[in-house]
Formats: sequence, C-alpha cells, structure tokens
Amino acid sequence: MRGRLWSIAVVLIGALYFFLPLIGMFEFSLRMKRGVYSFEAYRVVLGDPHFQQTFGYSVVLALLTIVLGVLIVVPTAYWIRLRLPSIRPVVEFVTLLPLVIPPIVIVFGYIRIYNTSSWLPLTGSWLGTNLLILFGYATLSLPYMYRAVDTGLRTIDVATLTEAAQSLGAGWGRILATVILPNVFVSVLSGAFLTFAIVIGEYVFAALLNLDTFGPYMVWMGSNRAYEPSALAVIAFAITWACMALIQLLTHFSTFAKARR
Amino acid sequence: MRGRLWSIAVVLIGALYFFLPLIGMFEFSLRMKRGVYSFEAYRVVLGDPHFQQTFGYSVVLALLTIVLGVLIVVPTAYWIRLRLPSIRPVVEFVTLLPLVIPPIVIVFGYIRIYNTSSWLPLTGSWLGTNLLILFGYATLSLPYMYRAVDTGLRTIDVATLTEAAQSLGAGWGRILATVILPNVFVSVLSGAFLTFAIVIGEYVFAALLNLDTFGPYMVWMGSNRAYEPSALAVIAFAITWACMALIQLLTHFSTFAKARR
Amino acid sequence: MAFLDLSHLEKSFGATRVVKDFDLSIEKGEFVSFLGPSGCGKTTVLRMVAGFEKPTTGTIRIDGRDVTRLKPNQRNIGMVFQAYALFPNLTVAQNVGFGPKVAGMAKAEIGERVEEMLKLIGLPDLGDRFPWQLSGGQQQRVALARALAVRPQVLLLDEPLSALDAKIRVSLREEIRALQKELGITTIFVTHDQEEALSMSDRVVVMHEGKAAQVGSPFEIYTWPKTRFVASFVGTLNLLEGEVIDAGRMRLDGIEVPVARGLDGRGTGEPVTVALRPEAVSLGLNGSGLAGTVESVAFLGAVVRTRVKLGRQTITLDSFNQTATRPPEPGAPVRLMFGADDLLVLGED
Amino acid sequence: MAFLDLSHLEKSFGATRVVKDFDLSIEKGEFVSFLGPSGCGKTTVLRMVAGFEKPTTGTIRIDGRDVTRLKPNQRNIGMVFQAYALFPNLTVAQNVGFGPKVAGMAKAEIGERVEEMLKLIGLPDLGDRFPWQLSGGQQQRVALARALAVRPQVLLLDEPLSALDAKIRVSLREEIRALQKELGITTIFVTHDQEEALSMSDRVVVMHEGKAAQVGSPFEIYTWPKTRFVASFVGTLNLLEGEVIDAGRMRLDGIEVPVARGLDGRGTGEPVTVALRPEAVSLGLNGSGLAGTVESVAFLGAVVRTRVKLGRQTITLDSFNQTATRPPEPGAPVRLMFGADDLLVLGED
Repeated sequence: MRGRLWSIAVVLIGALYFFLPLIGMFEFSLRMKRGVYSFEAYRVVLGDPHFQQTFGYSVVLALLTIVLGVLIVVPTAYWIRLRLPSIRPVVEFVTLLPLVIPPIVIVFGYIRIYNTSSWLPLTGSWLGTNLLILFGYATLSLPYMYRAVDTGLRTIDVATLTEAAQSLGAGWGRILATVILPNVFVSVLSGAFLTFAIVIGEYVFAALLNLDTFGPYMVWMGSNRAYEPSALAVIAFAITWACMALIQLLTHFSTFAKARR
Repeated sequence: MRGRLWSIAVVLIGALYFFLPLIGMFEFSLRMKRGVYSFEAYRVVLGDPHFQQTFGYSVVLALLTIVLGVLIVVPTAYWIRLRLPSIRPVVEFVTLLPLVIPPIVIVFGYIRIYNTSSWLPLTGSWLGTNLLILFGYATLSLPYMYRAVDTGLRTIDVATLTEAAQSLGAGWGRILATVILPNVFVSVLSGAFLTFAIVIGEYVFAALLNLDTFGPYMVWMGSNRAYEPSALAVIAFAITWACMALIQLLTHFSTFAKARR
Repeated sequence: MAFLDLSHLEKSFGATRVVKDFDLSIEKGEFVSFLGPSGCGKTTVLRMVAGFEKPTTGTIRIDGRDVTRLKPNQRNIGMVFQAYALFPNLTVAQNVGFGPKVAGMAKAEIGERVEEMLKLIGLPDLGDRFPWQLSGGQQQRVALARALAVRPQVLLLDEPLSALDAKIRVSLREEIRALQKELGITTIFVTHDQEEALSMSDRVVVMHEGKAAQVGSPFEIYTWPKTRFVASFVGTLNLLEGEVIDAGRMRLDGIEVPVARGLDGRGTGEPVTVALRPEAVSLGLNGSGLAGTVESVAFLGAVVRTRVKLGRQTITLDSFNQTATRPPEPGAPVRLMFGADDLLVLGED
Repeated sequence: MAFLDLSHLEKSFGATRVVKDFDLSIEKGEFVSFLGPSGCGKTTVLRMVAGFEKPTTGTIRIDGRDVTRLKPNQRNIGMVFQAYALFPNLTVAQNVGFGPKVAGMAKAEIGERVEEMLKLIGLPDLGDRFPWQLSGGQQQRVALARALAVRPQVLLLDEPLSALDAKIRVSLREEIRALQKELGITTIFVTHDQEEALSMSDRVVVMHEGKAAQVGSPFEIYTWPKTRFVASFVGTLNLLEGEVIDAGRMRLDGIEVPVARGLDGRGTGEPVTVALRPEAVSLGLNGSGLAGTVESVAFLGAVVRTRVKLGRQTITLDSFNQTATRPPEPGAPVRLMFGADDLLVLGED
C-alpha cells in the first residue's frame, strides 16, 4: 500500500517534469492550421532543407563521436581494470571533468588556444573546426561512455577471463575481440546512444564555433517561429526517447543480462 | 613499463583536452595590461557589479537546487532500495531522462505549458519564473544526485541495517537521521558539488527564461570583451575544480571510505 | 504456558506457502535451533518472531503477551544477523549503546551498560574502535553485545556464524552458548550447519518445506531420526534395501540381521529400507559379520572413509585414522559389523 | 628428471617475499596438492607455473623444457579457476572449443574434441546451453573440460571447489580425481581445505610463509607431521607439556608414558611438548590410563567431542556417537588411554 503510494508519487513527479510539458508542446504543435489538428508543422519542418542539412550534419558528427569514443574508451577501460586498478580513481576523475566544467569554458579555451594565430590553427579551416568540435563532443561524451563501459566491465571478471583465455593460448587481439568486446557490447551501445542523444541536442559548442548543426537550428527556430519549434522539440524528444528505449531493450533482452538476474 | 606508457598517454590526452586550453586561457587572461603580466582582467571582472550580482544569483539558485534535490532524492532512493527494488529500473530510467532530453526541449516545453496564458502561469511572475528554473535545475541535477546517493546506499546493507535499528527500537525518523544519512553523507555531498558546478555554468535554461544568471553573463562577456572572458573562464574553472577536489578529499579521507578498502 | 509460543503460524509469499502450520513452544532460558536447508522456511519463522514479516495466519506470544501485530521496534527482541550489520558510522560503544539510547536511558546509565556488555563479550578495551577496525569474529561479538544491551526477552540469531572462518566459528559458538547459559536468555538460533545445531542447542527443530520435520534433543535427532529427510540431512547415511523376517529381524543381502526397533507391524517378506550411519559400522577383518570387498578408501584426515561392496549394495563406513595400522587396500575382502540398535527403519517424509 | 620441475623459485612483490626458495619435482601423472592458509604463497607458485606471474629467481621446467620466461599462452597448460571463468557470451560447446580453435584446429576436428570432452565430464547434452543456465557444479565441470580440450601437459586447479556447496564439493572432488587418473595428467591442486588435499592427492605440499613446510603422502602428512605448524593446520590437536625421562618414555602430569619416537637425543628432565590427535585418545571408564574429569561434552553428530581435565592440562578427545551409550556427563571421572605411537614430538617451524 505504502509502496503503491510511492510509485504514484514517482509517476506524478515524472509527469509534472517531463510529460506534461511534452503533451502541451505536442498539442500546440498540431494547431498550426487554424481550427483543426494537423501535422502541418511537422510537414513544414521535415520539408525544410535547412532542417535536413543541419540534422544530417549532427547525425554524422554524432556517429563519428561514437566511433572516436569507443576507440579511446574500451581499450583504456579494459587495460585499467586489468593492470592499473590503482590509477582508476585518477581516470574516473578525468572523465568526470567534462561534466562539471561548463561547456562554455571548454569552448573559450579551444577558441583561445587553437585560433588562427596559434601554433595549431584549427579554427581557421573547415576541417580543423570540425575536428575541434569532434574532439569537443568526444570530451563531452567521455563521462557517459567511460561509465557505461566500466560498468559493463564490472559485471564480468575481467582478470580471470583474460587469464583463462591466455591459458587457452589466446593473444591480446583475440582476447579483446572475442572475450571482452562481446561481453561489454550492450554497455558500449548504451553509452553510444547517450552520446548520440547528447550530440544531437548540443548547442553551446556549435554556436560558439559557428557551426550549423541541429542545436543552433532548434534555437533559431525557437526564437523566430511559433509552431515549428514545438514540432522540432517533439521530434528531438522522439529521437532521444527511441535511443533510451533501445538501451532498455538491449539491456533487458540480451542473454548476458539474464545471466545476472 | 607498459603501464607507465599508458599513464603517460592518459595524462597527455587529458592535457590536450583540458589543461592546454586552460593554460593558454590563463596566460591570455594575464595580458590585459600591455607588455606585462597582471591580474588586471580579474580585478575588472571581480569588481564588476554585474558579475557579483549574476554570480550571487547563481550561487543561491545552486544551493536551493541542492536542498530540493536532497529532499527529493535521499528518501526516495532509500525507500526504493528498501521496499521497492523492483521499480528501481523504472526510477533509474526516469532519472536518466534529463541527460538525454536536450535542455532546449525541456525549456521549450516549460515555456509552452507554464506560459502566461496557461492554467499555471509560472513564467508570468518573478517568483514563478524562479520556481520554474529551480525545478528545471533540480531536474538537470537529478541524474547526478540520484546516482551519487544510490551508489552511497549500495555500499551499505540498507535492509539489514534498517532491521537492526528496528529491532533495537528505532522508528523511521531515527533510522533515516542516524543510520542512513550519516552513511551516505559523502555521496550526498559529492552529488551536491556536481549539482553546484552544473548550475553555476548553465546557459540554455537561463537564457531562454530570460534570467540574469552567471551563464548568460559569461556568454555575453565572451562576445563583447577580449581579456575578461578568459579571466571569467579561469574563475569558473577554479570553482568547479575546487568542487571536484572537495569531492575527492571527502571520499578519500572519510572514515567510512577507509572501511571499504 | 511456555515463554515463547508460536501457534499455527503460516506465511505465504504470493502463491507460495513457505511456512505451513508451524507450532512450537519454547521454555524460558531454552536454546532452540532451527536447522534445515535453504528455503525450508527457518529464516521466515525467525523473521516473523522478530516482526520483520507478518504471519498470514497464526499467533506469536511472548511471556503471555500476543505480539503478532506489533512492529519490530515494539517487541523487545534482540537480533543478530549473518552480515553483522553494525552501524559503520558509529564506534563499538555507540553501536552497543544504540538500543539503550533509543529506549531513552540516561547517558551515565548507557555508559555503564555499554561497559558491562563489552566486558561480557570479552572486548572491554575496544569501545572506541570503528567496526571496520575489527575482525569478523569481533564484529559479530559486538553485534551480540548490541542485541543484548536492551535486555531483550528473546534473542534471535540468524546464521550468525556462517560468514566466519572455520576456526573462529567453532570458538564463537562455544562463547555464544556459554553467554546464553550465563544470562539465561531464551534463544532461537537459525542455521543450516548440523554440527552447529547439534553442539549448541537444548532442542533442535529440523525444518523441511515449511514444516517442522522433527523436534527433539540433539542426541534424539541424530540417533533416532523420524523421517528419511531428517536422517539424510543430519549426518551422512547408508540406505540399505532388505526384507522383513519378523519384528526383530530382517534379511539383508541374504543374511539375517537383528533389528532393535521399527519393524513392529510389518509383514514377513515386506521390502524395507533401513538407514545405517557410516560410523556405526566397523571392520572385522576375520570372523563374523557381512562379507564384502573394499571398493575405495578415502583418507579424510582424522577419519578414513571406506566404501565396501556388499552384494548389490555399497556401504560407506567411517573409522578413525589409526597411527599403527594403515587403512585397507581396495580389493581386500572384509567383514562388516554393526549392532541391532544401529539399523534405523525410517518413516516417510 | 621429473616431468615438472620447480627449482629455487622465489617471488617478491615489492619488499615482500611471498615465495622463498621453493623446490619441487612432480612425476608425470602425479596429483600434487598445495595446502596452506591464505597468504602462504600456494597460489603464487601455481600462477608462476601458469605464467601469470614471473618468478623473481628460479626456473620452471616442463618435460625438460625451460618455460620460465614463456608467456602464459605459449605454455600448453590447462587451468581451472575458483570462479569458473567460463566465457559468458559463448555456449558450453564454444567454451570447450575455444582452446582448440585458438590452436587452429579444423572445424570438424573441434566438434569431435568438444563432444569427447563433454562426454568425459558427463554432460554430453548441454553443449548448446549458456554458462548461466548451468549449476555451479556443472559450470566447474565445463571449465575442466575446457582446460583439458587443448590436451595440456599440466593441469592446474586453483581452489576449484571452494565456491561450491558442501555436497557437490565432495562428489566433484571424486570426479576430478577419477578423471585425472583416467587421463594420467600431471596435476597441481591448490586448496586451503585439508580434507580435499588429503583425500585427493598422491602427494601433499603443506605450505607455510612461502616455504614448503612438509611434502609427503596424505597419510604421512597427517600421521607424522614434521612441524608444529603442519600438525596444527592439518587436523585438530592437543598440545601437552611434559618432561623427558629417556628415549622411550616421558613424564606427563606425574605419570610415566611410553613414547614411540622423537625423544632420541633429548636429556632427562628436559621439558618437551607433545601433540596428540583427539581421535587417538579413548575413554576407559575403569581400569588403567590417566585419570581425569570430564569438563564438557559437545555433541557434533557422528562425533562426540569430550574435554577432559587432566591435572593442569585439558585434553580434547573425539569418539564416535554410539547409539547404545549416551555420552558421559560433565564432572564424571574418566580414564584416558592412548598408544605410544600417538604421541608426536614436534620440531620447530
């Protein structure tokens, strides 16, 4: 009984915070045509070449960020668990930094150090700027990616599995590919989806580096149109929701998850 | 040897990402007076009444957010661990939402549902807008606060300690105050510092709700001045760094942490 | 009326009845063990006495007072957990003083009580330590002191020794028993370890599938188990198939053997299963007894476990390792001897 | 030369020497146990043989080949871990086939090998299961099959039974021993459980503080322990103080008793400590023997443990529970008997 009360309270708070605003926004986004509900605003937004362009750009950036993140994080996290458990607190500290240093500060720093008159003038060229934002996003996603992979590694006995594989004749490459990666695959995916959602919605980096991604497009729409921003927000929410649902699905229905129950 | 190589690599990546930009920025912030290094930019910034006002505002907001967060999260997390472990995945899912829903979407939704013509016109009054941003920030900090507290609760045997206290005659209030809270205090603090750092640097919420907090002030400075923004960034970084250092210190030197080694 | 009285206790979780019609009366000062495999309901009964679970039906009376519906913090019960469950943020003295403080005792009085309790458990100087500075055995003793500090009417011990090392386990069980006798406190001890239950208790309740399979003194439980479950859970066992001759004899592998009890009322020629403890069988190398062949010999330390093939059946027998004589070799012919008292005719579960 | 040869092995972690000048020769097909408390270095020696730790000094030879500097995946060694360590993402068959696949065997051949191995461990039908669908005992048997599938020269078992339930532990140790004998594979078994080491091994190495305290057959280790550490770690023990009379006799609590061995070279009147196994002492209610008083009686099931006060000393004695006779009561006068062979004069550690 008391448990039920709490469940209701949790659902209510969730509703007040997330769902009520969403529903209101959704309802509003349908009212572009006077007097009737229609998906007119969505048609307009999805048909806007600027939307397609910025959204596509952000998707590509997100995918590249994920690849970069996986390549950096998985071997690092594995090696640290296996051989350098003593430096784990240090690494955890480093990966937490992007959470607490405001993105504004990071971007200011980037612009300052990699500007056109610096020793590495990244902001001067199209490629450079894109590299810069890619690294920036990889930094932003570091906490989530590292946590996800590290949590995944925690559920298996990294040291013993590695030794078992070694005693059966396997070398490092095979161990990483056939023993470690398959067992943290779900964790990597969940980190990847979080990264995807974050990069798609990111505003400050893109705006200050003058890049035409989805975040600035949303804000621009928000200050210049009436119904389209709501439609956009609903679309953005749907994307992130889909990502989250995928994470949950993967976690729940993977064979490995069952093993842990 | 291999371990050392990796340590160096980690430090290098960290440096490239965080410290190099910071050092560059710090160096630049000292060059306001032509020809000599000075703290002139800091003097100007710290003396700016607008700085003092926005910063103070943000600090108050951050502290209120922390109080609100602790009041919501600690009893919830405790009760869920104790009596409703089955709904833990649901709650974890809810607390993850603010991470992946872009703040822009949340704010759009808030503005839409709580605008002056709605059933709850929060954005119409000074108090309402501040309440709104407070709840918004509490939402933003939810993932960190919940994770921190839940991690803290994981290190103690909540169910057995509760039963032990009950069998010794203690009621719920006493159990929460003398058994649970002291044992998750460090975790609560670390969640609080993270929240503090995030609220101090937040931009999107404040800008879209037209509130004059520290985030918009930093961005405004960034686009209108030369040396001051660097000084500001260094200050912001120093604050967050201090927060992080405090978390580490507390975690390392608390008596309870020792017990777990 | 008994001091602690459990009558018709039942507990269901959803559709599963984990405790079924459980009755037990415990006298003041008695030490009673609940012994059984995991899932037999022994911990659930204990938790109902403590108040952590509400019985589906039935009543619990302590000293005549019905406590069935009371909350755990209103029952005046001391509980010790498997996981020690000391408050990690409090010192040993504060842990022990927690109960008296909750009860509203004066500060000086609490101090005296704590000192008394720490002396009782033999750790008078460790009051200022934190739990993590103590060994497992010390922690569990502090947990015991904490439970006793409120002068509870009943002491409940939920597998308090199973997290400890073998040697400490043995010494602590003797300490607990001595303390319990000294204080004369009514105690329920839950365990899955037969040696603990047998060595510590006044009475043992062997539990099986939510019911009390047998209640009796350790000697009775071990020597005259009532059901096949009790016989096989408490100690190891040989099960032998044979047929009844008359009330005092049966035929085992073609040889007539006397049986002291349990055959009354069975017809001649009826097949019967008897149980035989490995330590009740001894080897007579020459002479009378059942003839068999040594199948294997395992040296376990103090005990040598010999398997002997006896017609179609295999009998395990335990004997002490004797310095002077090496154990027999596999393949050697031997003769087995046991008494008429040692053959247990078992009832159904 | 022996099949597996460890000579002058040493291993230090920082300033701590955990293995000190360790020598051991193991014959082909031998089953050797390393027995000792945690921290005695037994696991470190095993891990050096496996290649997971590099010896600080010393050499390891397998079949004459120096493998000291080889990596673990170049040694052709099978290893079974306490935590099973099956690959959770692979089926049982894939787990068992992992080694052969790494070795580059053809697919059909791998299939045959896997089938053979699963038959060997008695789980021929579980090839398609995942590890989490198996019980602990089954998982450990699969881990054994996986280790054996590469036809290793040496099989290393690192406390493979300690994560299992008591009953499964006993049956699995018999299975492992039978399999080892059938395959004739040279095996090192690390354990802290004396019963496991004594019941399974051809030879036991009792380790203490990084050194081999005694190497011998289980019977030798138990019956003639060389040092006080071995005597007290393997089995329980009474330690008695007395003084030497001559090479064949000593005075114990004022009474002269014969001692079979160990007193040569000691002077008359010299104080001496002798050890006596509890099961070597028997009660003679009337008649000869040392006179004492029963102090306490603990009923442990098959065994009744009696403490007898004997002058200033207390002797523990174990006897089997006998259905016909109740154990003696505390306070009863008794007489203790033991043989000259049973008194062990112990060397220093």
